[in-house]
Amino acid sequence: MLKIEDIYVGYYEDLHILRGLSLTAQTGKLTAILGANGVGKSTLLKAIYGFLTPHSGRILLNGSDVTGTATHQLISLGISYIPQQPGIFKHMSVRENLMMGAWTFQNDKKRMESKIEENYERFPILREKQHEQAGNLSGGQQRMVEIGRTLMTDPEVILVDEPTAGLAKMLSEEVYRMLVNLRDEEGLTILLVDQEIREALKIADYVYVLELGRNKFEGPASDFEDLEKAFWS
Amino acid sequence: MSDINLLLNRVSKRFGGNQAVDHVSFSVTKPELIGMIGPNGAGKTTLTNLMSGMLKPTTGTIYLNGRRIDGHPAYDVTRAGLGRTFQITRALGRMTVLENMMVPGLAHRPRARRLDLEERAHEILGLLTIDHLTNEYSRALSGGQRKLLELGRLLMLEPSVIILDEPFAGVHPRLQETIYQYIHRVHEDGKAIILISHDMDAVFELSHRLLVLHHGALIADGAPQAVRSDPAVIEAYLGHDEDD
Amino acid sequence: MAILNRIESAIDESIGRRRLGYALLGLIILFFLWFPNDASQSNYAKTVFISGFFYAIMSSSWALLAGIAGQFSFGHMAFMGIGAYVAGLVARDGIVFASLGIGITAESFSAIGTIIIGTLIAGLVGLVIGWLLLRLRSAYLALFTIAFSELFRIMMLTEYDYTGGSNGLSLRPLLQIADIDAARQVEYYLMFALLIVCLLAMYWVANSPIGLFLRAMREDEDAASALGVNVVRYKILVFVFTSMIVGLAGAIFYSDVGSERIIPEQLEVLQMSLIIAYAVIGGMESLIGAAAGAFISRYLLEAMREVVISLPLGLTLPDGSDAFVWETGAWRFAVFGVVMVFTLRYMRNGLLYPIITWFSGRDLAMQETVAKRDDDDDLDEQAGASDE
Amino acid sequence: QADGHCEFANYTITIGGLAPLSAPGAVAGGVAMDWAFNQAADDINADCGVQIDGVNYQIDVVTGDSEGSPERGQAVTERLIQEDEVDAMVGVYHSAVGLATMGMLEANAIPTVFSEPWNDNVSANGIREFDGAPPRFEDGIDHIFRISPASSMVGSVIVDWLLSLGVDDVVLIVENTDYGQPAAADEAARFEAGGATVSKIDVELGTEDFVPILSRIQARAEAPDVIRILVTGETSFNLTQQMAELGIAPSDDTICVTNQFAFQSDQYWATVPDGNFCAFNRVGIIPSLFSDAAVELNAKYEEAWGDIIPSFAMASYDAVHIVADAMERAGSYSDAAAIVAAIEATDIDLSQGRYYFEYGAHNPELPEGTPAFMWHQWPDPIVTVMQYYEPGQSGLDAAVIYPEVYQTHGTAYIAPGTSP
Amino acid sequence: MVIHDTVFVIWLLAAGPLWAAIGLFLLPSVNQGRAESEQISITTLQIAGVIGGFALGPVGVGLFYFEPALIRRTTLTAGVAITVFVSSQVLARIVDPNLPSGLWLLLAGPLWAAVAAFILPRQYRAVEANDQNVLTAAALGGFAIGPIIIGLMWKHTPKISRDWMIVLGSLGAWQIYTLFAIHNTTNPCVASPYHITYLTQQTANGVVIGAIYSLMAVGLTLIYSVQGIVSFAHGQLYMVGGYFSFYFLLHGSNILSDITGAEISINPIWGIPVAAIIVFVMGAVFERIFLKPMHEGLIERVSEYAILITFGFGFFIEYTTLAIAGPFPQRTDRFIEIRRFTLQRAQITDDFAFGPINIIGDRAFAMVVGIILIFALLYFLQRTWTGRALRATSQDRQAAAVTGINPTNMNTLSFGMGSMLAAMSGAALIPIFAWVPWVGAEMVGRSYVIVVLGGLGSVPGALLGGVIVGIVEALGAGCHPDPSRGAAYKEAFALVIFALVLLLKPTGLFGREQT
Ligand SMILES: Nc1ncnc2c1ncn2[C@@H]1O[C@H](COP(=O)(O)OP(=O)(O)OP(=O)(O)O)[C@@H](O)[C@H]1O
Ligand SMILES: Nc1ncnc2c1ncn2[C@@H]1O[C@H](COP(=O)(O)OP(=O)(O)OP(=O)(O)O)[C@@H](O)[C@H]1O
Ligand SMILES: [Mg+2]
Ligand SMILES: [Mg+2]
Repeated sequence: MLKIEDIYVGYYEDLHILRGLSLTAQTGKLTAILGANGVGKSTLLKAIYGFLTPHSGRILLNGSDVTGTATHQLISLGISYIPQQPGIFKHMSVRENLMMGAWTFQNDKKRMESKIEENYERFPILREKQHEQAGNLSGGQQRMVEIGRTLMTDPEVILVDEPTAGLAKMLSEEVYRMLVNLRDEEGLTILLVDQEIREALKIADYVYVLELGRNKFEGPASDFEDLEKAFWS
Repeated sequence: MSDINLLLNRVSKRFGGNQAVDHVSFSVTKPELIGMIGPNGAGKTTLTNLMSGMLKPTTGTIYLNGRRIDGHPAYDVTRAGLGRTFQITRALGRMTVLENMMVPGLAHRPRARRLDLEERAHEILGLLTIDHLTNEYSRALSGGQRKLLELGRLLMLEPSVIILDEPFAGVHPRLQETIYQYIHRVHEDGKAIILISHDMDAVFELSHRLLVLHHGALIADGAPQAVRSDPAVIEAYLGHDEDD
Repeated sequence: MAILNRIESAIDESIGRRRLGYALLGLIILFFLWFPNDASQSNYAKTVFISGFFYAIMSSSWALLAGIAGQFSFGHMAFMGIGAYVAGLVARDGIVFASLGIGITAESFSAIGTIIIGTLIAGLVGLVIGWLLLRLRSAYLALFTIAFSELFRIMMLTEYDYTGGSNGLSLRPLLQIADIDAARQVEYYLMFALLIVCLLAMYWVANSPIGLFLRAMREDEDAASALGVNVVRYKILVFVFTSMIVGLAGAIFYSDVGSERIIPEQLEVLQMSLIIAYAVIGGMESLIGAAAGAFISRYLLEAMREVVISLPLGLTLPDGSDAFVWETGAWRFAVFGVVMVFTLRYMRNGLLYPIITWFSGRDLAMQETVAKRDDDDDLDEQAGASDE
Repeated sequence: QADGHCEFANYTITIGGLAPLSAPGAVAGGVAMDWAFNQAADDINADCGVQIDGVNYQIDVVTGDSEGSPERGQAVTERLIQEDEVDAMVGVYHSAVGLATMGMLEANAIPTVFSEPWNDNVSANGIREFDGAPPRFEDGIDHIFRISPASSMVGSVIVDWLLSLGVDDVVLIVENTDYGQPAAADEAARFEAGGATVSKIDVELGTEDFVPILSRIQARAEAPDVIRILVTGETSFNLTQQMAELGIAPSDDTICVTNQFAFQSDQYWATVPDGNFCAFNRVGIIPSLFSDAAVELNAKYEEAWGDIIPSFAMASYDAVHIVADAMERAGSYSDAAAIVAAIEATDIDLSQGRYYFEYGAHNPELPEGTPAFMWHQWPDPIVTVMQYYEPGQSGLDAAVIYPEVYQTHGTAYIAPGTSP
Repeated sequence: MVIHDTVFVIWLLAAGPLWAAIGLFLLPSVNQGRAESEQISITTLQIAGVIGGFALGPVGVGLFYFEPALIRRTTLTAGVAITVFVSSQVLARIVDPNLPSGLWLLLAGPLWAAVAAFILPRQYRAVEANDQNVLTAAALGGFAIGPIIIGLMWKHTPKISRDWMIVLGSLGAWQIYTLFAIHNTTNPCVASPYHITYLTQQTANGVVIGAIYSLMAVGLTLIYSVQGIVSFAHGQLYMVGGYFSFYFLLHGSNILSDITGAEISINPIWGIPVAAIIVFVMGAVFERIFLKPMHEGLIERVSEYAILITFGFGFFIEYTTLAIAGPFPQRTDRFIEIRRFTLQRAQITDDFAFGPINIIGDRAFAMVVGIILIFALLYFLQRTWTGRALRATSQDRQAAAVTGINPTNMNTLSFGMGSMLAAMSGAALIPIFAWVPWVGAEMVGRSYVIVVLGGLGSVPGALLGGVIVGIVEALGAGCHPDPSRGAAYKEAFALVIFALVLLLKPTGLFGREQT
């Protein structure tokens, strides 16, 4: 369970983007965070993931305080992050990209191989392209590489920021299906930030809607049937 | 006001293997409010960059008010009468808000008296509700305030065509209201506006005409209602549920 | 502290900081004007000042180029050298177009004529280099200008038949005053006047629309361009302008005003680095700061050749002397490097910046806005309040 | 300080020294000169200073850092004159500095003894900057003397030696400086007058890798008879070493002549290892003729720097003595005219030998054919050619091979692989 | 023909059939993946392995192994170079020396380069063709074949590949060489019966010294690739590396001699790791204190800040060293006792002779050290986890952090390692050159040339760039028409190339396109 308590975060000393935001992502559930552009959704994920240090407030993972933990250590605590800006290593091969996902257990060759194999099963196209430079892949394929790389570590919690932005319809459906799979079959806790409201609502268990750095609405996904009201007003 | 005549003819841009803009053609001939939508990465910003001279098209031609402007440096295009804002705001950080306003002011009318320009700048800042920040370094502004500053700078230029790249992103509803007013006002002044936004409500509310980009190609160009029901657009961007 | 604050507010209320600043500046200028008349000062002190003025011109014009316009050039010394060398060559050989069989003999040029030609050629080369540099930014620009200036230096050194090689080239003396004291006096005022003129010219440029455009260009070249600033023109312009300033300063300085001859060693990267270091230490975004930085640094480097620490109370060392003498000659540049690094790291705007901002009153405005932000840290209210 | 056995007057005679103590000047040279100035002052003071009218005056040398730049040289000279109120000047390493400071020294009437600049023009009366220009010193040079050789004087010895060995194909490798170029021009003219063909190669000081240009020499159909290196400092060591490594010179075909820096045997053997028996020219007295004074001075230098004393340190040391001696004879430390007259009449034995000045106000007419630089020039700087013949040999033990009068091993050249 | 036995043996070890065999088996088996993405067939790989191994030994095999893209270009370059050389030799013998230079200026040369560079990019844009690299190709082509290139490219507007550039560039070189051969008949590069061996000798000089240059440049490029900054303290770190080695050897052998009572001298090879460790620490500490804030977003205008602050650091090091070590030149003992490897001169016909070719022993040794270190570095970067992490950080800091890499440490590591490489090349060269505190200045200028030529951030680029600069300097000094000025302009040749590359193709040979 990931719990955010009343955090204040900003990019500059004196300007807070998030102002007293709280939310909880239940274990094994998919929690969606929605909101207009720029309300601070990505900022929230960056704060959880240690790129930004909260001015105040706490971040709790399964009850223990992880506020201010350095980014590179979070992964060994079982949190992974898929940022909004695709972050693959363009000048490395697909395989090497996946290997980098195994950084935290770099000496366990067997585990690494089996995880890579898992990813190839998940995205067969990656097997075909394993020796290609990742930078030469299409946007969607790059997204696959990124997701695959994130899953190498068997995270408990993943933070996903607009995973389907820029993906073709077919692919984006695939990605959502995969998120659902991860939740249902592997029991992952997922915190999803998305602009594709409809899709997100379809798969989410619980939803938060933000407004300029604060909570606006929250509730189970079923509460958000009336889309127009909840979001576009 | 001045005659508006923006014409794009099969404009393309490639980045390495990525066809960011794919043979886009359209024209703007009257002071319309045009919305431009499309998924992330569809090429909207790239197209803006091409029109404003920040990038050189790989192929294709662009005319503005009878002058060919593709491949011309940005300042030339700006002088020809096309102004734009940036999706990721580009305030001139270590200059004050007033100085930020004076740059386009003086660039556009080098012979004007400085005091007149300053007066005009104050006026515009007042309109945009950020006049209390006049002497503030612009790097100290909040995201929304930066958006407003960018809009303000445009007015100093008096362009005939304005491209607004995501003016609402990261902007508080109150400020959004200000921007709405700004758009209406500029439109009433007889300028053509191309509005790029992911905010469907705003786009549908404001625009008279809608351009839809997908994978760099222009897949629809027409009245908002018509576009809204265009199957290709639904497939690419709006999603099926829209009309369910 | 409290007293300081009281003094501060007293000043704010009475004459205001800015005016106090101008008054102080006036005093400094008066000091410089009076200095050579101080009978207790030797000609050498004047010489140190003269070269101080020269380096102040070099550093402040570099500050205009790099600090204000954002063009990180290492070629500044080369442009100075072009001014001086061209003046010297014209004075020696005149201008000859061998292929056309026409030419102007050296005798027909006065010293001033050679200086003007030197300045113009420096500007012309600045034009070409500025144009070539349009596409290059930051590190690439720095590297290119280093290459340019090294090439120039090597040529001056190697083509000794034309340039005098490492013996250097003497220029036509600008002032021919037999009496040394009088000559030094005139040289002093000439160089000081040149500094003031250059500073005023640069100050004028920096505060004109051009200066505004240059800063806009430094902040964000693309954005400036999109706002209608002709970045090509201003980029070239700033190169031409600063090249002409240093070309002029070089041509005058080496016309037996500060030195009797220009040598290629003067164009070495080391010399260029000193100019940059002076500007950095003084504050590279301020013309006055850079000029003062250069002047003071040169003075201190000169003074630091030997540090003598007198022992108090008539104590004596075992060897009978009453002072420690630390031969800092070899260490002073090392110390200088340390100062530069720490300035950059901890006082990015130069050591003089706090003083300059205090007098300009800018920190007042900044305090104000921070206070404002603290008051209503809520964006809504800010936007709402100004809605009315 | 009162050393007990001498009573000193209150006034201290100040002599200005000029030497490059920081980059871009030749710091190594400057440091040695600075040492020599102070050593001379110490030695004079230990001997009760300068005695004028029965009063002992202490002497003090203030060294100014020329940085090897004429501009700095001028400024520092001015400081020495104005602030330190020097009574006389000595020193100067770079000719460009010497040329630049002459005007000021003349104008201020400072008796000056230059101890290291080699440019012919430094002591030449009536020098012109370029053809057609008026002479720089219309009234002549009154106050400036030189005890270092003019480049032309050095060149003649080397050239005479080589011509006497029957050399007719010469390669000159020359640094691009005020020392190298004039020296090369002079030597080339002499070689050509002697019937030899000369090819000249310029190099930039500070270059490390000479192999490409040496390969070019090596590629000639005929190996040259001699390679003469007119390059100073560490650059000359690199060049000498690479020549040997490539087997170009010294070899059976080719004689190698490097410059006087090779006399600094510790530095030389450290940077040019494994027995490279280049010949080199030596300015200043040769070790076998070292007077007691020279031996003593060398011992002090070795103690301070762990190497043999270079000639410019010796000359700098002597320069201070010449000035002090002239002051004693003039009976004044401040009367420039008297001191100059006394220097002109110098006749004194110092570490480098007997000093005197042939041409000056006392003998103003330079005979036809005597070069202008002989004015106020010590005519006898001994210039010899020396050669090592054992690896790691001290410069003091190196063989003097030319001129014949000084020969120590009875041979004018020690071929590689042989010993005298 | 007399060949020193040592040379023969060394060649056998360093190149020759042994390495050809290794290349034959190694190349195809290990690098399939990369080769596939470059579309190189196994046969090509095998051939490249054999040829590369035979000619250049481990260098050839290694280069091809790590950078398969090089294979085609290398073969192409070699082929064109040979053709160019032979044809200009032939031309020079049949053409009347009075005729061509005016003709050449009319038919090709700089004028046409300018014209082509002006016209062609416009034409490409007009017909909507991809105008990437057109400027460079047009300039090169105009220089080489004048109006013909305009016709060719105007009509067909072909896509400009690197192969085009190589061919056009070589053609330009051919022009110059031919003109040279016709006019400058006393020049050893074109005239003497030994000119082929002379050229070989100069090329060898260039390769040997160039490989050492590369080692230093690689450090610079490594720092750039991870941190995006150019270190202006690199020359001083190189210098100080030499001094650390020197003092270590001096004191080390004194101490050893004191202990054992016998005269013991330590081989300078041991100075290399010592200097490496010390300077690594120096660099790392400096990075932590002064460069770290850059990456934490605390500093505006990062690249300018980096230039200035590293510059100040270098300033400090140089003058501190001067104050401590003094201005007197130093040098350590040799690495090996062999002075030089020689191929003796042999007259074959009147017109053709072979040799001599000399390689100085210590340099050859330093070159081997340099090459081994560079390949060790390449291995480290390509095949170890830390190396991958470094590369990953250089490509995307945030993504690297997300996978658990600590980017701060990677920055420190990269600056430390870059500095260390400079120090290692210093320690490798102090047995070869007389060492003074300002010795870094010349060398660092060259490193800038190399990294820009190779493409900032590319390690193989730096390796190749070093060799190219070495060769250009050697041939420049060796072939300059005025023998008296050739050496004085040695540094200038590289600077000219540098300026041209910066102007025509700032991304260099292997640089990534800037985004
Ligand atoms: N690196 C940054 N520096 C300064 N301000 C930033 C930075 N990144 C984001 N911001 C500002 O923070 C605010 C929130 O941005 P954030 O990226 O969190 O929005 P978001 O909710 O993720 O929007 P979107 O749906 O467009 O991704 C915006 O006003 C933005 O301008
Ligand atoms: N300078 C560049 N170099 C390489 N690729 C680029 C560059 N600029 C944009 N692209 C690519 O071009 C495509 C279109 O990008 P663009 O920014 O125009 O999209 P957009 O429609 O504005 O998206 P968004 O709604 O997210 O702003 C993307 O795939 C992007 O990665
Ligand atoms: Mg976001
Ligand atoms: Mg966009």
